Amino acid sequence: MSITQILFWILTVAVLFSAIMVISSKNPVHSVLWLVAAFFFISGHYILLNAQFLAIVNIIVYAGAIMVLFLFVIMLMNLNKSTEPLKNRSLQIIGILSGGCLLLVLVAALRNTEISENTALVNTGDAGLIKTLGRELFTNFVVPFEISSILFLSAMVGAVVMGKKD
Amino acid sequence: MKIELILIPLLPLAGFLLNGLLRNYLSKGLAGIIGSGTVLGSFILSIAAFMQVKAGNIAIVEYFDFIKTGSLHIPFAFQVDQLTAIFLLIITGVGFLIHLYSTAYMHDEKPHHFARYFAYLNLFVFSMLLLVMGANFVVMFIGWEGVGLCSYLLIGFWFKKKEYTKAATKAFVMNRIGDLAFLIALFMLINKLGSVTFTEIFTPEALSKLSGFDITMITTLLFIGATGKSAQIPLYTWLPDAMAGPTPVSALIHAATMVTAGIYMIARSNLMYSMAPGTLNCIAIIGIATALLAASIALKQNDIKKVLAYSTVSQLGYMFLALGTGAYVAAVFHVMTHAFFKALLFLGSGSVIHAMGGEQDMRKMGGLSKYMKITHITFLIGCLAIAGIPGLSGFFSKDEILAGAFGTSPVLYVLGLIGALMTAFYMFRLYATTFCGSFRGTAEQKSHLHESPAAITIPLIVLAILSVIGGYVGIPEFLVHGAHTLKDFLNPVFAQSATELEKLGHQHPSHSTEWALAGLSSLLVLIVVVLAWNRFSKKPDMDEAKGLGKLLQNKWYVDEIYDAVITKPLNRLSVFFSSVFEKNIVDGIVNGVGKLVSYGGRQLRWMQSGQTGAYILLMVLATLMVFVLQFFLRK
Amino acid sequence: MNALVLSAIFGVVMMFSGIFFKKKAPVKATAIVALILLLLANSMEMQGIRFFNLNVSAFLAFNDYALFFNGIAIFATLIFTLVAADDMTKVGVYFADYFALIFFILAGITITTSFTSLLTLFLGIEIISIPLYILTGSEKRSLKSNEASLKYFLMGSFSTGVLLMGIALIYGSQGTFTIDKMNFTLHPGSNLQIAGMLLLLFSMAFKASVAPFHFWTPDVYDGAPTVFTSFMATIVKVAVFAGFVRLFGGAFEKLNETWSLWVGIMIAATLFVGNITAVFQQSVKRMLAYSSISQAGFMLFAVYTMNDIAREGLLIYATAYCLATIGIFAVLAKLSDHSYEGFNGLSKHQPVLAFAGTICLLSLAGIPLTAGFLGKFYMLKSAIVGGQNVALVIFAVIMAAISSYYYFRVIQAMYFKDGPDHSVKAGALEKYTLIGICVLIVLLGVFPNVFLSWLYF
Amino acid sequence: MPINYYIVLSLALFTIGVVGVLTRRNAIIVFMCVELMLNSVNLLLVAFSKMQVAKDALPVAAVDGQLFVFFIMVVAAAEVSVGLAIIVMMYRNIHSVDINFLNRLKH
Amino acid sequence: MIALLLILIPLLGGIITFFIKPEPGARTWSLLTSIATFVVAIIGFTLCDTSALQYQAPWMGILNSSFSIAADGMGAMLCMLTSISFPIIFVSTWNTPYSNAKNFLGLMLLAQAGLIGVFLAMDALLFYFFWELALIPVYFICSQWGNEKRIKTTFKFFVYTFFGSLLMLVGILYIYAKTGSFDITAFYNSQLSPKEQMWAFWLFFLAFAIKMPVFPFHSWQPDTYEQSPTAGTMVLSAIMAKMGVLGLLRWLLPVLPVASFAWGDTISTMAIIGIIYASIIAFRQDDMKRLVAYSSIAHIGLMCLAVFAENRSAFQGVMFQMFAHGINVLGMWVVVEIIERKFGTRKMSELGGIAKKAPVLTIFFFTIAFASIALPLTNAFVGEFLMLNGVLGVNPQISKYGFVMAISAGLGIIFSAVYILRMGRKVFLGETNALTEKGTDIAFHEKAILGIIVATILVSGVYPQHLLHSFEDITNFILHKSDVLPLLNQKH
Repeated sequence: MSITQILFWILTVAVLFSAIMVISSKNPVHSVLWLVAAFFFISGHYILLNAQFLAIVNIIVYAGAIMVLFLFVIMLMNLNKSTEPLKNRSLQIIGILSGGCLLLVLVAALRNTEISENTALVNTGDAGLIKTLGRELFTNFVVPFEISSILFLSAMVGAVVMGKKD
Repeated sequence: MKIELILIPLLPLAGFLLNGLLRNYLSKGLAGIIGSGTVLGSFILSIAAFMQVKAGNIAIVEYFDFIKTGSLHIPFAFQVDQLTAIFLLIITGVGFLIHLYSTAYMHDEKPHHFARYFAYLNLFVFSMLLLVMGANFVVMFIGWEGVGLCSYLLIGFWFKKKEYTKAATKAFVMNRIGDLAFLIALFMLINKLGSVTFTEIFTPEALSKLSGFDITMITTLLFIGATGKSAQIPLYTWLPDAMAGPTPVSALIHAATMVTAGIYMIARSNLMYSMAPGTLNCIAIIGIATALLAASIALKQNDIKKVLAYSTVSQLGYMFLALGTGAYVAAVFHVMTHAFFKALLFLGSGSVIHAMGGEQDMRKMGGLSKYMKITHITFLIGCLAIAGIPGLSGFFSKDEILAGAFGTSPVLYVLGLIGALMTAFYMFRLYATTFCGSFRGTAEQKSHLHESPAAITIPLIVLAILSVIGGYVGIPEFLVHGAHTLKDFLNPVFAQSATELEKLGHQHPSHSTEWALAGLSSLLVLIVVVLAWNRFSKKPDMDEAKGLGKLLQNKWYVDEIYDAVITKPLNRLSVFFSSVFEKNIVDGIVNGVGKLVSYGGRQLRWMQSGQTGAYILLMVLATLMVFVLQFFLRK
Repeated sequence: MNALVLSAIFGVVMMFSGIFFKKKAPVKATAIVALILLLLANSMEMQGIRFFNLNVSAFLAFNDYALFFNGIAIFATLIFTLVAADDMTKVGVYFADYFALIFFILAGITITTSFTSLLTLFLGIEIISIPLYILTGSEKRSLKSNEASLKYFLMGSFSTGVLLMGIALIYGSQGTFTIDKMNFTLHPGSNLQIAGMLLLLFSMAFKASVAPFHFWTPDVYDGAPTVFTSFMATIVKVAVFAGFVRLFGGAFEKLNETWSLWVGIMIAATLFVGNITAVFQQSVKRMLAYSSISQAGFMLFAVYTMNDIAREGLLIYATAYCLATIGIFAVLAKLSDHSYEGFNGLSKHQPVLAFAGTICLLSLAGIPLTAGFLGKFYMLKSAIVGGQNVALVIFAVIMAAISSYYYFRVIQAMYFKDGPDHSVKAGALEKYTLIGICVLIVLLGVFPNVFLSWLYF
Repeated sequence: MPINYYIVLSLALFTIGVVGVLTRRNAIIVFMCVELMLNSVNLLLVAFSKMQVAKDALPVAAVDGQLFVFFIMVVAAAEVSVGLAIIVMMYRNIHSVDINFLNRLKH
Repeated sequence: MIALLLILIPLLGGIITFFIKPEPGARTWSLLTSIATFVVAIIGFTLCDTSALQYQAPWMGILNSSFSIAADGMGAMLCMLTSISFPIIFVSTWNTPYSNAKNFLGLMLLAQAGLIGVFLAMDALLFYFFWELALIPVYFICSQWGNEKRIKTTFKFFVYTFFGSLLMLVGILYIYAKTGSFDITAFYNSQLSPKEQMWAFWLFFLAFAIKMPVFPFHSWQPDTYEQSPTAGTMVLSAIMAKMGVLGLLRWLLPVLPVASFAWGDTISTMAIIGIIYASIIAFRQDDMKRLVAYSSIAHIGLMCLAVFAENRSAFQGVMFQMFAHGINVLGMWVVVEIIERKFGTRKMSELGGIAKKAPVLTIFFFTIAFASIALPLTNAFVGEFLMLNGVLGVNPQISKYGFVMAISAGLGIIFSAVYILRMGRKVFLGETNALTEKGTDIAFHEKAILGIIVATILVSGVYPQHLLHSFEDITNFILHKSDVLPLLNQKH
């Protein structure tokens, strides 16, 4: 059992645990924090897969920017105490059950597929290095890159239209 | 020839159009002249045609194609042979007299109604002429329905009276039932033989193409048609009600001419019937049954016209008896004589009613002989004739029928004789109560009792003479040899069927037996006449009938039975269909589908609960289902 | 490419136009001019005149079909602007920004109709969706609008997640996002690609509001400001279908026998839910939402029977559907009362509106000699000629018969019933545009050749 | 690492996200769960991209996957900005972010 | 060219009518238009040769459909019926007030264009188009100018028929998928397998059955007739009902002969039930419109029955009867319309004794009445004679029950006498009552149109041969196309 495997298992357990905590904790603030934790562990997986760039971006953008944004909003609405009354049990049960079934079905379906014997190459390979990605991004992927600028523009306009008091 | 023949029906048609369209502008006199004049014209032409036929040249003229599709070819054609010629004379001759009579009888009507009356009458003559002149069944059928229409119009002539119009409708519908059978028979002929032209189908070769079943079927259907038109069981009940029409109409249509259409039709297709012994027997039985039934009802009627109506029915029964026993000549003969004396009787009764100011109940009459001589005499002659007193026309024709019946089976003869006796009885009951004894009407009626004008009496006289001498065209074989001129005249029409009947073994009784029969019947009739005369000339039966009498007075309750068995159920069914079945089943299903849809719409709302969570849940479940089916169940 | 770049630029222009012009009229004018230019640019590209010669083939391919769809979308937007611009002013103060967003959406549409890589498909759909969330919620005071916006956003982002998972699985099995490079082979254990394909199917179905993923549609269409509802229901939906056809006709052609069954079931379900539920509605706006679902069911035939008739038919159906729906929504926007009673006696007070509405409704109901009939005709034809099962077709026409029920209820209200005048005055320009729409619908219905001959330039 | 591990892991994450969406009523939490779903996808993509490397298919394939993840993050950021704006607006009006109160529009 | 004119004149005339503001002007214009159509029809069908009666133009080429119209014997006759009916309708409703009459008249003319189109179309898609084009205006007419329950009733009628025609569209498309063309000849040569025919048959038949209507698809009809304005009712019953029959003869039997043969007895049974059922219902109707409506169901039922007898006599009879029934029922409606306008009611129980006040009207009514119960020397007699003859003479290989069917259908003749005469008795005969006391006789223009109708009835009743002859070719053609006996014989 190599170190990477051990790390993998630890990270996996941690991710799943914090994810579950996200959806189960009463206090919104807590679930935000758990989500941040989950993102960190996912970044850990990225590093394990030698995708440093994504790992960093994930931490900066997600855990850093986005989650903080969430936190702000929640604070702003001072939902920090568990204001949420329980959703009626039956629906919850159904939700959990159907989710479980979905997982079961997907796993059962995808367990042995055409790629099931393949492996993901861990802690080697330069695909995930900033150098490679950067070159790709600004050469071949420039079109979607520019397109995403439209997306941002519209998001910006939207945020203004929505947020501004009138 | 072509022109003369088409003129015979066209003249009355012209009269119809003139009177009908100009009815508001014509004076009564003019209308009357047009009405009767046209008929007189066609009477003269008919005589001409008769002469032609007598000279032996039978005319078959084709005018235009009525219907012609593929192999089916129905021309609009006339055929004038001996049989037709006879009927032509009867229709136009008697018809003319009755037109003449009507000019006086209907004189109280408003001018335009007067004109309308003559228009209808002319239209009737026209259709009747089509009926007898048609060279094929379709043209005959045109006339056949045409006369039905006219009888409808004339029965309902006084259309303000609801019950009259009801009677008219009844007559038309009952005829319709017969007509349907007639039509079906036609279709069978067309589909089996491909033609409806008499000269083409009434040949042994053609008829031999028909199977026994077919021929029986066709003849029976035609006969059903005849029962409708000629008021036989079971379709006779319309005729007594038809007396709602003006009396001359009853005389012309419901005694002399239209009702004999059935007899004409069967006589016309005699060959076919001779080939269908089964049908013949059935006709004989129906005929005699009708004769007895109607006669029995007539015994207890008090309405003068009702009595005559039922007597007509029973006389028609005799004619069918004759047809059924294969004595076609006798049937035609009786048609002729009956036309004379029954028209006479009706017109006489009309004259009486005229004098009585519309009163028809003979219990309110009596002793009229003093007031109206001519009517009285002629009426008496009529009664004697119909009763079959030897020497008058009725005797000859009826005797011939009875002889024919005896030839088939003695039972028929006996029954026929009983019928004859009943006839004698009720006729003289009628005569006695009307003319003998003392007047029982109101003083006011009594005040203007008078003999009718010439226009009424002349036809009476003429018809009286005819009903006396009319019989001598057919003096039976056993009296004078070879004096049955009618038979000889009609021979070409019936010759072929005679041979057919030989096969069936219709033998003619020997002269000696005929002597016996004739003697017997005459004797009994005389006795009955005397009985009735004495019985009713003193005091008519004023008292309320009971027991059998009541049954007879109420016509065996046949109308009521029909009403209960056919009319009422149909109406109930109609109400049920329209208010229950149509609404709830037929339309209900259609609306039900609509309701179902909107119901479904209302039910599907639960999915659209407005809950985001629920929506997503449903989506997830759908996804789940698809995956399960796709990966684990679908191979 | 022309349309894509220009629409992005015009979006920015509109943003600033809001700052330069204080009045609304010039903004509107700018928008109209911009749209016309856009249309010209697009048709120029159809003629082969390209302003930008970049090699984008890895991500975008502007073939005729795509360009034609862009043309339809832009044209429809132009018409939409002509009839609905004034109503947009009632929604909120950010008049110019709405136009900016609309232009960005157009950019997204051009991407969605001409993607060649799942990445661009994803981006395109997002560029369409995100502004739509905002437009839906643009009536900030109205709770309905807020609610609709939030619902739309939550469910939309959820479906985005599903979409991405699908893409990921496809990538796992194919190792690429480029459609041309994929080659699917059906063999046991090829579940990865099938699962991915199905997930993509579901998310596309969601965007196209196909049952059982249609639940957002009635609520969102009902809650959104009427003008934007008409925009969403027509132009966006059509674009999504274009992408749908492109995806399943192109990439997933080989998996045909796998998905055609599910698509068939979806068609049936969509038609059923859409029509049956629409029958019950009391508000015309909501009825139209459901009717748009049922129309989607018909358009889905194009995906179901992947033949040329269907592709051709989708173009016609899209045009007809856009014209008619924009028209009827424009009429609806003029009314204060959106229930059936609101339409009572409209023919007396506003004959032009009533007439235009009638033509549009007839077209939606698929009455012959209108464009709508032609569309339905093509869809059914494609199904029958393609030899797909006739039972589905018969079911479809039965549903079409039912649809005539709720469309004609509006006509009845307008013509056969009397009522007070709920309507606000419609401007001359709008009226003329409405008449123009009617003329187009009828022309398209009577002489389709004129239109279709463009297809084979 | 066998690819299946990653598949199962990200599917598990994905499902957890779905369950969260299904069970929570707080709009923000629901939205966070969506983010979780997106991240599971990211993880899967990265894993696949490395699998492509292992299969030493054309190296660009691997890069594609990771760039895709990058774009997903971009979009996610945009979505978040808009989404939170909407939620805030909602909160302004009804002082709640409970999605069960979103039931004016139904049937 | 003539054929094209027949469609274009009413079409354009109708569109123009919408823009004629003053009511008298609109009325005159529409009347002139319809008369012009009539004149063109007369000229076309008497003087011109067949080449003038057909027209073909590329249209919708992209759908392999073309604008091809032609007038064969049947089409010509129905066009004549249509073009003679509309002037009569316009004149008879001349004094009937309509709120903004111009739309009413315009829609009427559009309907006429559609109807003529249906009768002439020789291309399946075109046929379908006109089929709907005829329906829509009539729907608008009926539900805008009808009686109080009009909207619901006519809407049911619309959805019902629309449903039927959509099914027909599927059928058309299905055959198109086999042949690749909508041309009628292509349809005739489409060799569908018996199995396909068996169900494709119903796609077409339902459309036609609902339109005619045949039991049990008739439930829309009495209500619609009752609720529509009489002008609309005239169009519906005098002409539109014939669309269904024409459909059977031109688009069903020759196209799907095997199925038509196989389903023959089923349909015949339905038709016979319809005849008797409708007649019995008609017995107790109090509303004249409903009575005529049910009688019309019975008549149409007979036609449907005869169509499936599939022999010459029956076909000829059906075609003749289409004309006859059109004219007669039109006359009936004119009378009903006049009475309703005079006395403000259609209830027989409230009327009576009109004969005294309006003898001319009475005479006309009774002539028409006797025509509609098929009295000889009226047009209907010829039709029913030939039809029943055909039914009884049906080839035993096609149906064994010819005799029974003929008799049970013949009951309809008896029943019709019962209810029609009942109507005549209750409305016209008897004593006048308070309502009918102030009745007057009809005006000149009404006399004129009724005169025309009666004249047509009698002329075509006394000399039907001319009309019958004009059906020869088409009859032979249909017989030839729908003949399945060779198939059967080779099978056995």
